[in-house]
Amino acid sequence: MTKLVYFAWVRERIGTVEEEVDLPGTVETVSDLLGWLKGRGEEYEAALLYPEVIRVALDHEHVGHDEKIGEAREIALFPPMTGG
Amino acid sequence: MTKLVYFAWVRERIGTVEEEVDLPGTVETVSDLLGWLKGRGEEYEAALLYPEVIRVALDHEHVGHDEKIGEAREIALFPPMTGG
Amino acid sequence: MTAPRISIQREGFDIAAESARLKEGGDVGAVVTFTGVCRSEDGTLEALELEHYPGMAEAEIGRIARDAFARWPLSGVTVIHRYGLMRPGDDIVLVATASTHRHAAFQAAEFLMDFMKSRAPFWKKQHPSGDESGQWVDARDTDQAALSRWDAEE
Amino acid sequence: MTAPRISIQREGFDIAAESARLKEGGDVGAVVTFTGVCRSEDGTLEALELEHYPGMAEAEIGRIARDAFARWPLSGVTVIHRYGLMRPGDDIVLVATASTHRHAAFQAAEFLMDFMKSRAPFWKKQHPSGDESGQWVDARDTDQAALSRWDAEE
Repeated sequence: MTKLVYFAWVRERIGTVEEEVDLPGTVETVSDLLGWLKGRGEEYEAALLYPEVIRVALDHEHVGHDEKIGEAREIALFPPMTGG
Repeated sequence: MTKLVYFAWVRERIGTVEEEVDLPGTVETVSDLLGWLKGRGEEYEAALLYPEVIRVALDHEHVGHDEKIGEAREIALFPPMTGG
Repeated sequence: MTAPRISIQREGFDIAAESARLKEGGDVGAVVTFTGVCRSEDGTLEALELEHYPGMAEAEIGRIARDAFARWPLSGVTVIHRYGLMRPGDDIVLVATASTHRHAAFQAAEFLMDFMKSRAPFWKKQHPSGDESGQWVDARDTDQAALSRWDAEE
Repeated sequence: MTAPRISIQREGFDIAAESARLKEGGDVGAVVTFTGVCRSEDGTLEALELEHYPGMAEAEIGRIARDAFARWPLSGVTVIHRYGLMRPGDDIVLVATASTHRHAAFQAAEFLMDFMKSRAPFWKKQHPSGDESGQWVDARDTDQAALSRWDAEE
């Protein structure tokens, strides 16, 4: 099982703070994950309509979309940061 | 009469905080002033040995050595600043 | 070099206490602080909501701080970022740096802020007067561009 | 733009109070402070004596502050410079700037400090342990050079 966590408008659109999912073997990279999630329902499609703007962190580390998910236990999806 | 004020090691070498002087008509520029002062005694010569390093302000405004003294009422002589 | 002090907190911070703490870190000659303040947007903003990713926020800021230590001769770095609801005039973020030399302290503080803006996992939602649901602040290209100048320098 | 706050004083200053005061000057988004601190010079310094030229110090800092206002969109500038006897760890100078944007606040603070170093009429005399008469600090070429970069920018 992998924990998915969502922030800001990604969280609002999906309507969930976090969830545990069983990733299929076909999901190897971050990009695969975004494509798979998009097919899980209207809310996901709304949140991931433009996947290229979504930022992803594997176990608290920001990675690119071509990164392999590997053994990551917590995967976070969120919009570009606006802190500071 | 013109008021001369001295700071830091210029003050220490001349041995005076300030003095009133009657500048001769030949003293037109800051450079003239430094040359004239240097002839006023050993202390002045020690203070103004390297006149090029001496900074001068006319009525609180920093000026170059070729500046005309004009109607300045307070002339300050001091080493390069080391504030901040 | 001492370890950076990093705090993600709901409460405000005391810039004088943080500055004094940094002075204890070595033969400090310069302390630079940056305080990011909640703007009123010319009176239209009622509040700003700050969401963050606990755990990753500390980790990412730690990485940025270590990067600053590697680039400049610093004796201390402090980063405090608040979350929750802010009102206009409230402090949001503090970055403070201490060094023997002023240039290092200035450069490192500016570097840290540039990276905090686009890399620390925080998100701002504006609540204009009369708008309960609010709207998420868009990331700015200028903030992204501010990062790239650090590639060329040092 | 509000008038710069300039103070030449013997007493210390409160960085938090000065920062809070600057935030009142407009729709402030960024406050940058620089504090110059008396270094111990690796334990060899007992005290630092700061002499200044009353009247000209205020006038010259006022000119530098007005120059900063002309170059960057600032809502406030504060400069406090102490004189008298300082011990290692004592604050010597505070430069603080407020702006809507962080870049302006950072740049202006650094500009002000560069000019304070070489243009404000203050002189430092170091008193190493056991040396009563002390020695005047030499002006540094690097401080002079720091000024010239502002000619090319902005």
